[in-house]
Amino acid sequence: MSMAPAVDAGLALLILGLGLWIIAARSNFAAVVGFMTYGLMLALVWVRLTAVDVAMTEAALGAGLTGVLLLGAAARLPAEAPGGGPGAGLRVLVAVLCVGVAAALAGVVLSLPEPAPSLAPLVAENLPPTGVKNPVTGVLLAHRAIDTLLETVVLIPALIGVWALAADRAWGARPGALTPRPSSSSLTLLAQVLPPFGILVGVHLVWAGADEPGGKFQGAAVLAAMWVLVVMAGLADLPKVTNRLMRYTLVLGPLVFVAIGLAGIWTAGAFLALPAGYAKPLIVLIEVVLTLSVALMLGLLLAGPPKERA
Amino acid sequence: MSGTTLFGLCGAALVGLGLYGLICHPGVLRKILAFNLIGSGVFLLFGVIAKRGGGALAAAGAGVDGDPVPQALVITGLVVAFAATAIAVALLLRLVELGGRDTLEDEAPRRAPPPPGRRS
Amino acid sequence: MSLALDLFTIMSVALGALFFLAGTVGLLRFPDTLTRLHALTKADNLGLGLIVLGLLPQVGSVVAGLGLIAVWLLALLAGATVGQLLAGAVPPSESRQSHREGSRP
Amino acid sequence: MLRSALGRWALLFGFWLLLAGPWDGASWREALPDLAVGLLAGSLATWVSLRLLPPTPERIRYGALLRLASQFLGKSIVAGFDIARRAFDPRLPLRPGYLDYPVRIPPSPDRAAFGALTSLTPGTLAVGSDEKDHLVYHCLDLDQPNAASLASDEALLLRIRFADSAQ
Repeated sequence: MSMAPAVDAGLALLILGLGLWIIAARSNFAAVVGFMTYGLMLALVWVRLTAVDVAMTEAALGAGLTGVLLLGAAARLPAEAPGGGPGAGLRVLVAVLCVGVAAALAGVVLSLPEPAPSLAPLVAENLPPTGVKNPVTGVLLAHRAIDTLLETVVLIPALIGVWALAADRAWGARPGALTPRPSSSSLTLLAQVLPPFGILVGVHLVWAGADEPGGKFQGAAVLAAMWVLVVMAGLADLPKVTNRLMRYTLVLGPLVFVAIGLAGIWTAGAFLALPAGYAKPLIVLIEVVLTLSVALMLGLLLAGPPKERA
Repeated sequence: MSGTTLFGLCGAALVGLGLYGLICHPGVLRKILAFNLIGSGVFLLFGVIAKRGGGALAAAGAGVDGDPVPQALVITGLVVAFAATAIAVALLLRLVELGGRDTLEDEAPRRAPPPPGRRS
Repeated sequence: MSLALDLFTIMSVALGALFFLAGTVGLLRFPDTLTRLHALTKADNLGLGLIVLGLLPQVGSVVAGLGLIAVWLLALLAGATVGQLLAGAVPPSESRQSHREGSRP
Repeated sequence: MLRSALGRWALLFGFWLLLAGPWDGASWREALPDLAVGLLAGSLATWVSLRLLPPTPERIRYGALLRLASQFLGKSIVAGFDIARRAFDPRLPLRPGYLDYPVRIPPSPDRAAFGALTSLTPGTLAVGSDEKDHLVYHCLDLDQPNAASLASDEALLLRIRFADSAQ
């Protein structure tokens, strides 16, 4: 393990360098590519911080899907970053302010209390009744279920917000940001061969997420990525935004979650409480339906507002 | 200095860096990127607190890697950050579609009609 | 026996790392996007293959070994197709112009 | 159709076993839910695979497939050494340029697979296709017999499938 400090220092330097690159790069495209690399390196940092669940989410969502989203935006904007902005004097002032903020945060990091306060023993104590072995999944679905519910619900207003930006005459059409690429045989091949394996990986992440690192967000991100790949290769069309089946699937996950949560008032004495003995199957049920809804939401967020096709 | 503290300092620096970019960059896409940088710096601070909490427990023999509560919060945060970025990008693209501008500068439409490549 | 296997692992992984280095050197030294893509797709593919080969004797079970091979095959698929996608995205006018001059003897 | 569906299902279920296993020390009762989910997920993945890449009626010569695989393995090793030699050589011996290859395989997943395979063999990288439906390759060294190498790979690939006379 004597290599570990060198690896940590190297990673930290790499992250800071990439952060500088993202801020300083001339072209939007270069900055976005830097951001995707940054996300992958950050995933390695999460592994070093023994947060494998977070590492997977960072790689799939932070680097992967966000990267695709931003690349698509960069392709629709002028290549060069626009000039202007505050003058030199103001920039120096802002820089001083930002260094101050960073220094204050660094001071906080250096003066964190010893021994570190932690909720981990509480979680470890209360995990067995849930029947789940991965503490992060246990926290997400049993102990802090209200957060998880609200965050899946927050994806729906985000999607409504994106759709609301459609031009009036485009309403009811298919989402337009993922225009299929002009037919390229290598992309088609990838979109024909990879998705079955991607589906298995996604299902495995959700299924194994109860006991090992993984979970619905990571699985849903992989499933959404496969869907986007198939759409970009032109092998399938996105549903119209008025499609009923798609809309029902979008709200199915949150609805089931809320229903089980409400049932908890009678069966376990509190909203979102899970009745003793049934916690594990209910958590698995919630994870499965939420995965479907979240995968659909993530894919549709990437697909952008509806647009008329020429 | 332990690797955990190092990553904590790294997170603090990223917040500062992102804040600078958010204020000083005229381009909206770059502001979105800078905002994501601030977010990841904050997440990293959460990660450091989670790791420290786990470290104290591992010393006590509890056999937990890290404090799962901050880790779960970071996963929640990553999903919300993605949703926010998606909305911001959609707003930006609509702005460009309507006005031809990709900055938040004063009303003077410097880039409309946009001569590609020329910087004002 | 186990010493021989360990030696095999060290040799194979080191050789694999050498090919990753070669790919990176190519990325830095080769003159344009397309030649750099050659360097990345081919050298990294062999490098990853050698590292997987070297790790095979170290994994406890057949399933884990097959898993490593599956990782290599998926990386192969990704490398071969994404390399072509990037190559297709290089503006043909620009790159062909520079090459037509370079390719004349 | 049924044959390839079963074959793909077996392959995908095997991939699931790689992901989910090994169940060291677990009784079959504990592994059972894993297997059940695997059967379902494998069936779903097979259905998607059949939708995306419909099977062709031709049969496959496994001998030719094996020969192509071994030739490809050898060539990809040569490709790695080739890159290493050129990258480390101080004189940087490159003579890059384009090659139009009149491909005989009709546009199909097979042709895409040909493009992918030949992108990993020494000195060639498929870039796209031109107006005359030739494949355009970018070559690292035009002095190498690139076209001959492509033709030999193509001949092997064309030998893999044959129409089943019994059908």
